[in-house]
Amino acid sequence: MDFNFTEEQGMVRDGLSRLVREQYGFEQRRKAIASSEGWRPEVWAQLAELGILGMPFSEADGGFGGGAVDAMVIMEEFGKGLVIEPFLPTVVCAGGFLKHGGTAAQKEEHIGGIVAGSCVFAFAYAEPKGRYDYADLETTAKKDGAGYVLNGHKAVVIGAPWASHLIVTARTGGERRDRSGVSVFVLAKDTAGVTTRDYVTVDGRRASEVYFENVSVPAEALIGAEGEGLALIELVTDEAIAALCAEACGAMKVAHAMTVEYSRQRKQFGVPIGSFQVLQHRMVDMYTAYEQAVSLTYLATLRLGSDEVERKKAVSAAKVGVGQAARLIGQEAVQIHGGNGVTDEYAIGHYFKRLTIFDSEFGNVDHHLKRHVALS
Amino acid sequence: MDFNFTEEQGMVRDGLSRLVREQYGFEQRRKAIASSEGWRPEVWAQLAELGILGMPFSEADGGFGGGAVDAMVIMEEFGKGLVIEPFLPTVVCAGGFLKHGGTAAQKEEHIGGIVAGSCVFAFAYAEPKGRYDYADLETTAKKDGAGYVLNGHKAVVIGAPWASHLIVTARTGGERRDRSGVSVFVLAKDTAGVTTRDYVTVDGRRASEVYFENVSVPAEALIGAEGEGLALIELVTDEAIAALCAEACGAMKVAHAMTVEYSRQRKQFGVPIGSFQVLQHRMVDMYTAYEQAVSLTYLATLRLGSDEVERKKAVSAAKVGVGQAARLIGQEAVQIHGGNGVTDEYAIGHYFKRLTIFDSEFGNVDHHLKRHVALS
Amino acid sequence: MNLEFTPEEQAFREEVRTFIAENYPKHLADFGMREDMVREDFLAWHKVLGQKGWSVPAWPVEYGGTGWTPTQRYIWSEENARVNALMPLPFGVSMVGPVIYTFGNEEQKARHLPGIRSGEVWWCQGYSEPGAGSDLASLKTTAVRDGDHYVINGQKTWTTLAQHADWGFFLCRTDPTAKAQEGISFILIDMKTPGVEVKPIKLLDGGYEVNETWLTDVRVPVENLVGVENKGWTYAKFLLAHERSGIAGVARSKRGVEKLREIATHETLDGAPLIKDFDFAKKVSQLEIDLAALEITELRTLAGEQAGKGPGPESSILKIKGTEIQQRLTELTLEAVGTYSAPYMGGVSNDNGSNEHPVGPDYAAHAAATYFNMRKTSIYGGSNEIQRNIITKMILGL
Amino acid sequence: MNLEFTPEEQAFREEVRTFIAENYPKHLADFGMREDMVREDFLAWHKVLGQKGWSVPAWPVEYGGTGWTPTQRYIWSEENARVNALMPLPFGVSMVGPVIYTFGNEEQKARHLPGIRSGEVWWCQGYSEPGAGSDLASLKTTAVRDGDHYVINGQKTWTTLAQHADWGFFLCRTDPTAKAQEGISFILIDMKTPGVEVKPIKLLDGGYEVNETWLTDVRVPVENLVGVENKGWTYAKFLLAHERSGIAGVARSKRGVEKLREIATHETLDGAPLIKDFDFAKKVSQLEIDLAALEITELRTLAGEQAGKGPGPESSILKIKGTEIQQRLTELTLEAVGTYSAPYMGGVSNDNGSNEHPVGPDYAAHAAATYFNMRKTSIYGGSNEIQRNIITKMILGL
Repeated sequence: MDFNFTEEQGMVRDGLSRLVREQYGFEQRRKAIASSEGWRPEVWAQLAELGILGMPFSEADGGFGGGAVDAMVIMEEFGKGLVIEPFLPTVVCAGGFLKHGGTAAQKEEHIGGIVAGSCVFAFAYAEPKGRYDYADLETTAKKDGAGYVLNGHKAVVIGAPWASHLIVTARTGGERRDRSGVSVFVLAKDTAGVTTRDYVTVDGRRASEVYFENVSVPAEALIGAEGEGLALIELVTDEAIAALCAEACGAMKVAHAMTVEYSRQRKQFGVPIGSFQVLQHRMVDMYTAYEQAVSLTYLATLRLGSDEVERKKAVSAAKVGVGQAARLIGQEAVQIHGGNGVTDEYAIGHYFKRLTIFDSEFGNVDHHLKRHVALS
Repeated sequence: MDFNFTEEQGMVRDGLSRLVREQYGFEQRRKAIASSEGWRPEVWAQLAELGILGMPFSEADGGFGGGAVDAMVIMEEFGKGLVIEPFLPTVVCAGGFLKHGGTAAQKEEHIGGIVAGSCVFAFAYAEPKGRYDYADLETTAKKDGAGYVLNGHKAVVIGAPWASHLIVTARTGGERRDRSGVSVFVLAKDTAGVTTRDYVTVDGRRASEVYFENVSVPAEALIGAEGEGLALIELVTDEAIAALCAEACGAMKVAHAMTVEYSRQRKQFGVPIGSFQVLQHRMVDMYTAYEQAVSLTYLATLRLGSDEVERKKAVSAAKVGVGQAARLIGQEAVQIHGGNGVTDEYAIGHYFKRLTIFDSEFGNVDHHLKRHVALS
Repeated sequence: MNLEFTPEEQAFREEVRTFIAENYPKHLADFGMREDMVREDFLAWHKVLGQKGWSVPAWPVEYGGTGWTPTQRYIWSEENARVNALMPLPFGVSMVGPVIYTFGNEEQKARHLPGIRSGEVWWCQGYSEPGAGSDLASLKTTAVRDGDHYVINGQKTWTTLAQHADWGFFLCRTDPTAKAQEGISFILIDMKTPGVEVKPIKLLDGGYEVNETWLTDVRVPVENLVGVENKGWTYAKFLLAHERSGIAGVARSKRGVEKLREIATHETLDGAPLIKDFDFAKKVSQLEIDLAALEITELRTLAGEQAGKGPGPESSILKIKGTEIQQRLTELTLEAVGTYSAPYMGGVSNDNGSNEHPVGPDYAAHAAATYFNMRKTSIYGGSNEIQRNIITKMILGL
Repeated sequence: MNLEFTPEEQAFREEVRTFIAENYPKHLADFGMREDMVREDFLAWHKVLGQKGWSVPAWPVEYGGTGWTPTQRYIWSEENARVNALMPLPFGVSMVGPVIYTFGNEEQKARHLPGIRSGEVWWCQGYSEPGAGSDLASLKTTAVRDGDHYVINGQKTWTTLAQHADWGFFLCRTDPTAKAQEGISFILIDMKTPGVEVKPIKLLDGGYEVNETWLTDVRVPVENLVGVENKGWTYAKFLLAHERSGIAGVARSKRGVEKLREIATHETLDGAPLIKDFDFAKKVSQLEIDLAALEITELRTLAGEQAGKGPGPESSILKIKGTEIQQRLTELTLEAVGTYSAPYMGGVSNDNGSNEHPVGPDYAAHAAATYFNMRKTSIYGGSNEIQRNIITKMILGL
């Protein structure tokens, strides 16, 4: 058993921490969100340069030989600065599909671009009626010669406005919600028949509704075996959840620290509000929830390579526990900030918003508690 | 809309309050529990004398024309003093079955005894495997000539050691857990074939396991129509729940007041512990929970005469809300009392124990939340 | 003790329901949290009620009140909530109005009450200051006597909808040497007076409903002082107690639970309506149970008032539970809409909100913004922590 | 970073498991909360471990410790919890022992450590007093020097299992003029000394596991003073930090959850096992998730210790979450047994408990008593409120 980070992980953390601190301040972030592009491609280029985008890929695939723990370290730092750039969809999700299910040719074609920062991915899996079930798909991919024709509508595809490529889930067979018949495709976003409606999200990112109208893709667009994509999706989304939990931990850590600091500065009735025992104990409960969330994130990350049941249980446990902590910490941080907590001007509200939306990504607390029960 | 008590209800409350205060002190109660009888028949006689035992019966039936609100007033006072005497099984339960389902002859035979205090009832409905489902019965009543033969085992029959009579539920037809086929019987406890194993309960009352071995009862023992007893049981147990909630409200009121008072007296770090803001706010939350519990008890009591769905929803709402309040207040009261809270010597622990067992009577929080969902 | 309404009360309910159905502005039907409200929208129903004589039900009859019993007022608010009506804002009707008719002089009554009743004049409240949130009494804004004027300087914050206001009522320090709660005066200010500057504060939901208000050498005639100089704290406390009645928001939350059930009927889980999922339905039932408890608690308080007891510290319970329920309701709504909680479709009262067709279902468009916005309820009007302090002192006696 | 055990650690686990299987007293198998324990039961496993040299794993090797790594100690406690072993009581092994070998003189070490290791001598702790619970430093028991003796007078309370104790370690005030935490000394008392009187306190579960202890003119030789006179508070604090390690009770709670699942397999709802009810299963899953989080949190703390950091204020988190989980576990067990929670079948450690066959299933017999008994865990060892105060000060820096 070992809970230490390697020297290399420590260096990644330090480098990223400096980048976020020096170049990703609250005002810089705000400006980026308000800009027409909505993100900072120059930061993305820096991440590529620092090797961050290639970290979780094996050296054989052109990466730097890191793994899930590295992704955790990276996402935690992103969470601290509320970084909006699409590391999760590009590196963790698309990268995950390519690593676990891609052919040599697919890896060859895409991983280099990801590592270099020239290829940006979005993961189009959610649908308007599907809630958190990856198999509840209306999007279809019909066999057409050697290739496929895609039709459907994907909801709230995070990072799609910035993406050059998409990973898309679609039904190639079976009935809606069947476990079999689900397939995964990779395609360029500018493929004919793909249209998007782009918008800002409440937590400052960009997303799209993505529509597929008779979109023809070649056989080479299929990742993994036709109709057997669900297990692959579950594996990759479990990895994504672990990474997302790490991001939430970073955000919670800062939200908690900001709140403690605010309570030290803000005076009411002639004393700092941090001297009121009621607020002290509530900040202790926030801290305890944060520590428990970190532990569950470690557990999920370290179990990603375990057998399926162990992996899913640990990941669901983390999504439940981190989700509950995120809610508690977000709400309490705002409450202790008082009126200032509900303004756009104070950073704390933005942490609260990110921590709120976290719950609805890849299945909320209820969904994962159900999955945990089903596996117990 | 009217939330006032009548002058008569006020008098009953005052009289009972005096009786409990003057003659039902903590030490007197403790002595009664430790005695071989385990209760105070002399108090029972006084209750009869004061008209308490006859209060909820109509004048035509030999009572004093009160109703559910009167039962609420009475039970609340009992709750304040943790009175163990079997008003609920005798007056509310047995009385309820007789009022709502009894023939003129059955009323004639039993109500007088109840009002006079000479007849004590226990209500034998629970079974070892039935959890909170009144229809999940292994006890059977087989037709035998004009009468019936009872066989079975009833669990934790509160007040049975003191009872002269029993109300018993049994299956006269249908399959286990069927809604139809459930019947209700009244019989003397000394009927041949009835045996009991008596014991103390953790909250200081007495109860029995009651065994029926080929117990013959006449046709006249049947209350209501054969096989159609479930609706009657649901009505009477809803009345019992409303009364039980009132008892819990009385106990919570005292537990809260004791805790506030303790926090005023007990000093730590040179000041009363009631000056610590954390404990203050927790006592406020206890108070708020108590007030909400009182409101739900009113609602349930005043809806006992409404149509079935309204009645059941209100009663389940009360059992849920009062159950949650009872848990919160019981646990917090003990915690704030510190070490003294977990001793037998301090009264608070005994309130905690009563409030704990309350949850398991006539269906716990989960059971009634489910019933509320089913009716919504 | 009973829960039934008298035949007279039932008839009253019918009358009210008919009146609302016939007169409530159609374009504001089923008003939720909306980002595109303008001044006229806020005042529309108020003006109709003003003409009917129903705009200030709780006021004494001599000042234009209806003379309704508390039960009638309860029925009135229930019927308005049933159609989710946009009610008159509280700043005039429930706040400054009662202060003026209780403590003001005849000139002030004559000058200000009619505009409040009719909905012609929009009021705002200048209490909080940047450094003084829960600790209201530490306010620093000063009013210095200069001939027959006060010269007022200071900064107020959280002045709700002050961007639309004609008049404001302000707490100012008139005796700088007095102890915290002494030396404060209650002064009415015409918001068009030179030196009054209002700057909207953007809230985290993206909307603008509160403001910072700067007062720089604002000259206000002394006749705008209400009551006695330096006694303003008394009036402020009086107003806070008044403000709490109705703060439970029971009728509106009941309508909110209905809407939540509708949403959960449209949303699906495993191909079935979400409301059929026991796990979700249970949370809705729990909310309904808490709300039922709160409703009876409010009615019990009302009965106490009807019996002549004034609104006491019990109303702090209504504030705490009422806002907890409102927040829980928006939280469950957010949960119900799932993935479509993420798109940003403008704030709750947002002057630059998008008018595009929402991404996702209509009911999802403002679920997140409403959830964010409602976090304020446990902070404003005396934070829930302050309410607990009040109960500690006034009810527990600690 | 990984969760795997090394081959050496796995081999160690095998060794430990085999040893326990072969040597753990059969009559104490799967020890739960039982009312009929006698002194010899409590000491049985301790004595076996003493002979093996495993009774005080955490002690320095020179005093009889095993030299195990924290991971080995974790494996050791896991394996014991797996069979629900009745572990050596902490008063000697984890409390007074470390104080003696750290602060005591050679005579004290020679005299007392062997008895603690072997399990021959039973120790109790005399800290709390009736007026001083969380405020330990306000204690009033005095030790007055008289020649080569201290004369001790006072009253201690919550002295756990003192009715069986041979020796006790007591905090006494040796300088009545000093400030609260000064002037306190750490003194060892032979419980058979004249003037020591122990009276069991009945707890609300009906059992007797704590006592009131009166000290009346108890004459104790000065060589029983540990360390320096008036510096006892330092040793007491040292001991409290030591006490917290293992307080999370993770391994034992894991066994408890297993038992809860067994119970819920036997209990029925609507004719099916209770554990198949989603509502109940969800609560068990939530408990398991909280417990998994706590386990990793404890392991992280352990890793910190292994890296040389001493047990810090983080251990307060272990105390808070550990006891919350233990209490929740007993609450769910109570819920699972339903109706049969009501019969009283004796307290948790009760000298007059009934030996009758339980009413209802065996697992139900002590469900209520255990639930009642476990309320103590958030009160003793520094109440959870005190733990929150510690975190406020030491971690949040407020």
